[in-house]
Order: sequence, then C-alpha cells, then structure tokens
Amino acid sequence: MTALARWIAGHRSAAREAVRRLAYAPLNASLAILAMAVSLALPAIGQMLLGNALGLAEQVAPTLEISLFLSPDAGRPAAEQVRRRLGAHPGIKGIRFLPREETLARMKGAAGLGEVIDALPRNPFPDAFTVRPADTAPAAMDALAAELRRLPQVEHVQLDSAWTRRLDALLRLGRLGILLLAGLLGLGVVAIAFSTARLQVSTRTAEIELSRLLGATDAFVRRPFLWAGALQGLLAGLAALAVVAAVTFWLRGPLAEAASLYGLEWQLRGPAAGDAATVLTAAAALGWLGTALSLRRFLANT
Amino acid sequence: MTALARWIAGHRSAAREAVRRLAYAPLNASLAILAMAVSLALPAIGQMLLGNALGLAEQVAPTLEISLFLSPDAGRPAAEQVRRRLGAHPGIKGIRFLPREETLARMKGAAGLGEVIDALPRNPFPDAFTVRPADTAPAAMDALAAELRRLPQVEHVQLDSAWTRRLDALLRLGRLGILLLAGLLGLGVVAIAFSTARLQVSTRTAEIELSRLLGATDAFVRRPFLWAGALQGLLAGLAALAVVAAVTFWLRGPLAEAASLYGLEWQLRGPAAGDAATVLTAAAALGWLGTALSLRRFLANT
Amino acid sequence: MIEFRRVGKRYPGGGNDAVADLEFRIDRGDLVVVGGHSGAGKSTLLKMIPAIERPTVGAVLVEGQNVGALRPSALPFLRRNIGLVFQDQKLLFDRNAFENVMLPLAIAGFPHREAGRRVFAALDKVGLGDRERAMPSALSGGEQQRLAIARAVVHRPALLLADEPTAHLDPETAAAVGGIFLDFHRVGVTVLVATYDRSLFPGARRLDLDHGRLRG
Amino acid sequence: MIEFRRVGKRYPGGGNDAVADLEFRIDRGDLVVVGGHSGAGKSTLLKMIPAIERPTVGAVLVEGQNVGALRPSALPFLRRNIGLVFQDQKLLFDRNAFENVMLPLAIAGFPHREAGRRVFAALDKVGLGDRERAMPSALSGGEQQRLAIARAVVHRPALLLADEPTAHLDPETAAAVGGIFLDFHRVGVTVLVATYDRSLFPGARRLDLDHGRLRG
Ligand SMILES: Nc1ncnc2c1ncn2[C@@H]1O[C@H](COP(=O)(O)OP(=O)(O)OP(=O)(O)O)[C@@H](O)[C@H]1O
Ligand SMILES: Nc1ncnc2c1ncn2[C@@H]1O[C@H](COP(=O)(O)OP(=O)(O)OP(=O)(O)O)[C@@H](O)[C@H]1O
Ligand SMILES: [Mg+2]
Ligand SMILES: [Mg+2]
Repeated sequence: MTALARWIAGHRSAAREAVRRLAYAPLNASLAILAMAVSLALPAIGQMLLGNALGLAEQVAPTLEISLFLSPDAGRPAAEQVRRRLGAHPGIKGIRFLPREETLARMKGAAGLGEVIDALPRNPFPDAFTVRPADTAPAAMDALAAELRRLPQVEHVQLDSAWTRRLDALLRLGRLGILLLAGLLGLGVVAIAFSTARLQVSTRTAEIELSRLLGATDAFVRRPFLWAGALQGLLAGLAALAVVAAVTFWLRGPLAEAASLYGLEWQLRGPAAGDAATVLTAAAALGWLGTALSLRRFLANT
Repeated sequence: MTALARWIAGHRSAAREAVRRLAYAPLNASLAILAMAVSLALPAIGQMLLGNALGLAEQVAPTLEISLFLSPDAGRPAAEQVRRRLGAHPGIKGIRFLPREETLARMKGAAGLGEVIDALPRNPFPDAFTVRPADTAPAAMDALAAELRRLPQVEHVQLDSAWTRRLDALLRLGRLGILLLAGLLGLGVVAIAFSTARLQVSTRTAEIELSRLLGATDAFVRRPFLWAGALQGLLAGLAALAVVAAVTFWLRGPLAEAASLYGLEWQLRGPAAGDAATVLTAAAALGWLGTALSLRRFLANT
Repeated sequence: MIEFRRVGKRYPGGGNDAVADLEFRIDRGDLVVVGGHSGAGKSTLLKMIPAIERPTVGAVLVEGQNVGALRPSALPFLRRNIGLVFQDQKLLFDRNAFENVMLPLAIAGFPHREAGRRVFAALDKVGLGDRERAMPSALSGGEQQRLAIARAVVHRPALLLADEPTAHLDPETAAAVGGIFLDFHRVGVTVLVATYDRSLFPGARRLDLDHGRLRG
Repeated sequence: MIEFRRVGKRYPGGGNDAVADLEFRIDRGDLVVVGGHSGAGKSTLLKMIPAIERPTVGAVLVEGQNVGALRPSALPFLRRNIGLVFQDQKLLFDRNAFENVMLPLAIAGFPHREAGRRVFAALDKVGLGDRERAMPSALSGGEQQRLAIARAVVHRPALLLADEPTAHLDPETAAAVGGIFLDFHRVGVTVLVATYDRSLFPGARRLDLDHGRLRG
C-alpha cells in the first residue's frame, strides 16, 4: 500500500467507526445534536432577519429626505435651474419636484383647512423639491442641507434630523442586540460542542488508553472522534436550517400583514443558499473544532 | 436512629457527595453550568425587557388619543358643556382642551405658513379636545369615536386608527417572537439538563451498578445525582442572573439615549427580586428534573 | 440456609445451559468450595444466591425466601447481609482504598465514626493498613484483590461469597487470605468460595461442577 | 534484545521503590518467568519494557533503544511489535470478542480480509472459536482471560509480555494456555511471563523479585 492509499483507508474506516458510534448511542447523539441545533438556529434566524431587514430598509429609505422650499416669487425657470443643479450634485441620489399648485390642492384636502385655503387671496405655497441624499448618516445629511441652503432662490431647507437620529439610534440598538445574542449563543455553541466531545471521549477512555498501549498513534485515536464530531455538527446544522425554515414559514404571514399596514409590499424570504451553506460548514467546523479541543486536552493528560 | 433522623442523615451525606462530585470534575461541571446559564439567560433577558416594555408602554400610551373638533361657531360655554360630558364618560381616562387661539398661534409657527395665516380675515380653527380612552384596543377606540361623533357641537372626530393598528401588529409580532424564543430555548435547556445528567450518570455507571450489587436502594443511588443536578441548576441560575445584570448595565445607556430622542425620560430596570427568585427556583427545578428523567431511564434499564 | 431446587440457567443468547439440574443444600455456618473447569458455571452458581442472576428453571432459596422471585425493592435487604468478592473485583477507580471499603457501610447507613473504625480494621486484616489513601490504580494486582476482600468483609455479613479471591496472590499471601475466610467460618459465617486452589481450605465441603452439572 | 541497566522505579506518591537495582539481559528467543510475592514489582518490571512506565533511574534498552527516553511519537512503533497480556486484561466491554481481538490489527493497519482470518485463528487457539460474537460480559472469567491472550498474539509479535495470564484458569486450561506460550517460544518469539505457576514453564529462566530486588 502506498502512503496515500493507507491514509485514505485509515479515514474510510474512521468514518465507518464514527457512524457506528453515533448509531450505538442514538439518544446521546440526538440530544447533543438538538442542543447544538438550537444554539445554531438562533444566530441563523438573526442572520436571516437581518438580511430581510436590510432589504426592507432599501424600500423604506426614501423617507430619509431633505425638503427644499423656493422663494414664493421664484418662477418656473428658476425652479428648473435649481433642479439641474440638484441633478448634477454627486451627493444626491434622487429628486422629486412638488409644484406649488399641487401643494395647494393637497392642503385643501387636509381636514379642517378647506375653508381657510378658499379664503386666501392667492396661492401662499412655494415650489418645492424633495431630494434623497446618497449618504443618510446624520452628519452627512446636515452638511448637505447646509450646502443646499446656499443655493440661489432657495428660501428654506427642511431636514427632519430628529427622525434620522431616531432611526440611527434604533439601528445601533438593533446591532447591539444582535451582537449580544451572537456572543451569548456563540458561547453556548462552543460549550455544547466541547462538552459533547468530552462526553464521547469520557465514555471511551478505556478504549483510548488501550489503543495507545497497543501502539495506536494519536492520529488513529483522534480520527473517529473528529469524524463523529464533524458529522454531528453537520446534522445539527441541518436541524438548525429546518428550524429556520419553519420560523420563516411561521412568521411570513404576520410580518407581511404588519408591513402592509405601513404601505409596504414585502415578504419574508428564507435564508439564501449561500447562507445555508455557511451554516452547514460552520456547524461541521464547530463540531470538529470542539472535538479537537477536547481531544487535545485529553490526549495531553494521558 | 429514628426513621426521620436516618432520612436527614442520608440527605446530608448525599449533598456532601454531590458537592464532592462537582468539585471532582470542575471543568465538566462549569461547561454544563455555562451552557445552561446561556439558555436560561435569554428568556430571563426577554422577561426583563418585556417588563420594561410594559412600563414604557404606560408612558407612551397617551399618544393613543382621539381628537374632537367642535364646530367653529360653538362658543366657549358649549365647549365647557362638552368637556363636562367627556369628563363623566367612563370610557375616557383623560381630557386635554385645545383652545382655537392656541391652535392659531401654533400654526403660525409652523414652517412656511406664517404668511398664509396672517392673510386670514379671522381665526379659521375650531376649539378642540384630545381624549385618552381607557381601552386602547382598535375596536374599542372605533366604538368610542363613533359615540363621540354623536355629541352636539362636535363637527369632526379624528382617530388615528392606522397608527393603533400598527402598534397592535407590532405588539403581536413581539409576543410571537418571545414565544418562539422561549420555545426554542426551553427545548435547549431541557436537552442540556438531560444530557448533562446522562453524562454524570454514564461516568458513574460502574459505581451505580456496584452499589446496587452491594444492596443500595434506588433512593440511595439517586440522591447524590439529584442534589448535584439541583445544585448545578442553581449555579446556572446564578450565572444567568449575572448575565442579565451585565446586559442591563450594558444596555441602560444606549436605551436611555434612544428614549430621550422620543422625549421620554426612562431608564432600563434590572429584573425584580421576584423574577430573580423565579429564575433561581426554575433553574434548580430544571436541573433536578432533567436528572430525575435521566436516572429513571437508566435505573429502569439496569 | 441456602437451598438450590433443580436450578438451571441459560443466558439469553447463550446456546447451552450455563448450569443445569443443580440440587443441594448449604447449612448455616458451612464452608463450601465450588470447583470446576473454566466456564463450568461456578460464577453463575454464586451469582444466583444474591439474585444477580436469576434461574431460568427451579428455585434458589435463601433463608427460605425464593430469591429469584423477589421484587426489585426487596433485593437491597437481601444483599446487605451478604459479603461479595467478585471475580473481576469491581473496584471503583476514582475512589481511594478507604472509600472503596467504606461503600458497603455507607449503603447500610452506618454512623460515620463507627464505619471509619471498621474500615481501618478490614484494611489491616488484608495487609493494606498503610495504603488507605492509595487509589486502586496505584495498587498491584494482588493488592487490588485484597482490597476487594476487605470490602466484602467490612460489614461482617452472615454469608460470604467469594469468586476466585486468590487468583492474583502468591501462595503465601493466598494462604493468609484463605485464613481470613477460615476465621469467618470459625465464628459461624457461611462461606462459599469458588477457587482452583482447594488446598487453601482443607476439610471444606466440595461442590464440583462439570459443564454446568454437579459431579459425583 | 532486552537489557535492564541498574533500573529503579519509584511511583509518584509511593513511599518505597517499586523496583530497584534491576540489572539483567534477555536474549532474543528467551523464555523467562518473573516471580515474587504480591507487590514485589513483577508488573512494574514488565510495564517498563513497552514504556508504559518509565524508570526513575537507570535505562531499559529494547533492541538497543533506550525506551524510557523515547519521544511519545516513537512509542507506537515500539509497542506494535509487542504482544501484551495485562494483569487486569483490559478488554473492551462494548465490543464483541471478534472486535476485541481485531484491535491490534486495526491499529497496525492490516488489510481487512487478512485480519479477519488471523482473528479467527487466534480465537481458535484459545478455545473460543465459536464465541466470536459474544460480548466480554457474556464470557466467564477464564474465557475473558483467554480472549485477552488471543488479542496479545493475533499480530504475531516478536516479543510477548504476559502478566499472570493463567490466574483465572483451571489447571488443565492453564496448561493449554501455557502451551501456547511455549509454542511461540519454540518459533523464536521472546516470552516474559509473570506467574506464580512455575510448573507451567519447565526449564524457563527465572527472575525472582523480592520487594523490588532480584533474588539470587
Ligand atoms: N501506579 C502506582 N502508583 C503507586 N504505587 C504503585 C503503582 N503501581 C504499583 N505500585 C506499587 O508498587 C509496588 C509493586 O507493584 P507491582 O504492580 O509491580 O507488583 P506485582 O509484583 O505485580 O504484584 P501483584 O502480584 O500483586 O500484581 C506495589 O507496592 C504497588 O503498591
Ligand atoms: N452474561 C452471560 N451471557 C451469556 N453467557 C454467559 C454469561 N455469563 C456466563 N456465560 C456463559 O456461561 C458459562 C458459565 O459461565 P461462568 O462464568 O459461570 O463460568 P465459571 O465456572 O465461573 O468459569 P471461569 O472459571 O472461567 O470464571 C460459560 O460458558 C459462559 O460463557
Ligand atoms: Mg467465573
Ligand atoms: Mg502485578
């Protein structure tokens, strides 16, 4: 046998042995897989929700706007000139023009003001623009507003900076929460993977010790454990994905309903194929890693 | 020795033995405690946040209001009469009167309207009330609005029912999320407690079998395990409370800041003493229960 | 005290009867040596007395009780009156010598003080008086066997069952250990020993097994 | 082949030297019986050859190598050429007889087919040819001991170390097992046996220990 063939044969029988071990104590294996799956599912759900939230933010983003009111005396040509300058500005992503006639009509529709407006001698409203800035960070919006204030014919620039600060605070809070969750559950996954491996090692102490007395290399001892750990992680990853799918299915209805109340047409999407692959890889890697750490401690002590 | 003294002595030595076992494998014990603590901490944090959210809702509740606009011709006496009827209504928790003069002054201050208002021949705004309903459920608010609409001199009743529906949808979503989290983590706690007990039983199979051969009763075998399980649960509960306290401390600043942006003076509170006691009791009980289940399976099989 | 009535035992999955047709009586205070080739059924015979194994046919009576039919909750009280030396010793390797010997006393609920005195006495008797803090893995094979014997006699049972208790002992130590069993026999304890070394128990009654059946 | 040079061993925590001043040579193909009272140091002597224990003073040479100074990664290759019968047998109770005997071959990376043939041959040799699917817990004490012997010889090692391999065997079976060791000796294998039963190995060279020192 060549060294390679020997190596492959070694791994083949180690993998067989790993499957045999999991099947030998199915309840133990299932419990460990379940516990790991729960810990994996929560960050996976978080990731899925975050991905969806980003998509949603794209849709909601237009509310981060700056309003420009021209002087009431500025004519249409002046307005046209302002529009060109806004269009050429690199910091601006979109422009909407609001002619003064339209504003007047809208104000009339508003409750309790019809009578008032009718009493007016002339249209008191100016032409206006709403612009969508490319960068919606509060500081960037402030700077852009100050710049726009200096344009000719622009009498008033309005920027709902309280609102942008609120959104920003909310986003920071959300990120903090997810960070916290991921940290806590990361700890949980590591603890479970490690102690599962410990359990498996501890029920096989006699076998490990004997094997070494009979001339087994560390690699020979380690291989079936590592295979079992990775396999168990993989199964936990699959279970976690099943949980995520169930949660997606369950939340889709209520979330779409909530979104429709805000006038949004939006549907929760399940995790992307890439994310699913990441979960499986991470799960198998974690199972492998926890086992390797456990083994290192154990093999060093004996 | 009386039977009671014997029973107490048995439990005393079982508890001593339990402590000895935990101390004998401190890493195993710490890992199990850590994993359980993480699973306990998340619902505990959820509970703490929920409690805080309820307090916050109390503060925010005034925004769930109904606005009443009187006819512009109604004089102050008519307004006074309406106020009395509102004050006597059992479905109304609070009333605020908004004189037409104040409304006019406020409208003048609003951007771009100063000129318009000055041009008006007379004050176009009516007297108004805002009332806080006792029951803020959407259906109750709709009914109350309909009733108020029938009051004499009331020309218009405005109810931001879209907003109340949004809040309601959000609350339902939040409850669903917490339910989901509690369910998942409940599963996790059970799995960990059970498999921790299995680990402890499986490393002591020889001892259990020998003890039975030497005439130990099931109670004698069970006692130290149950004590160890409960003790471990209790320690996990303490660790979970420490996590909750750390989270409270960490979130207090950002949350207070976010609240202040909404004009709220509000501070996150840690878990109440009662809630902390509940966590500890539940943790010890869970540890005990998982161990008992594990032992039942094992002792039945041997 | 002990009576076997046409006792047979076939292990689940085993093709042949491990023992068959066993019929004998042992009186209180008897000293009996159980003999026979490897696999003859000696251990099986001994294990049926404390109901570690139950007969598939026949009845084993101890003090008039059919132990094969005892409820599980009644077993502890039967077993606490028996001293057992297992063929594979069954020492606890995460407990030191003292704690190993303490176990039967803890199970019987002996007061701590009195129990400690008895443990030291038993360790002394098997020549391990100075090893009470040693873990079993730090004892030689023969020392482990003597530890198992100390554990079997520490609670002064009325019945001693010993399965090859001198297998790992040199002739001199074996004779000393045999002497312990003879001492117990002398004070009225019923003793059954499975052993190949009959010379240790001169004058003992013999039960010789051959493929599960009594010979002669 | 094996050389002890003023070897001494004191276990950590042990008060006395387990062995001291051991100085001897064993040539390839020798048959040696190690004797001495319980606790004399027989197991310690045997364990130092495959470096299961390391001497605290002196050197143990196997094929010219100082095994006490071997790097951990070199141990497997030393041990694979040795057949070991442990005093406490060290069978795996969650594997059946076949799998227990298979272990040394799996470790050495034998091809599956050839390994299976050898396992059956070894089981036959110790009289367990029809028990290959039995779990060790379903074997009598003596059968377990023979299983341990089958495992020690299955890979046909150049050196056999056996620690009381006949302790649980009746005289006839013990003689048969002794014969196995004599057979290996006859084909050139070096054999060291710790036993009280010297009559099994007539004409063997003797190393007698007394409180850790060689006698005579
Ligand atoms: N791991 C250990 N730690 C401490 N002391 C030990 C250890 N192993 C053996 N000993 C002591 O070393 C001495 C020699 O032990 P060894 O096992 O070599 O004796 P032995 O000749 O094999 O005895 P036996 O015939 O009873 O098996 C004994 O006193 C024993 O208690
Ligand atoms: N748990 C079991 N399951 C199946 N067969 C068993 C079991 N225990 C023992 N046997 C078989 O029953 C027969 C008698 O076993 P027993 O242990 O009573 O023999 P023994 O006389 O004690 O032998 P030894 O001297 O070798 O210990 C043997 O053939 C053995 O293989
Ligand atoms: Mg036997
Ligand atoms: Mg020895």
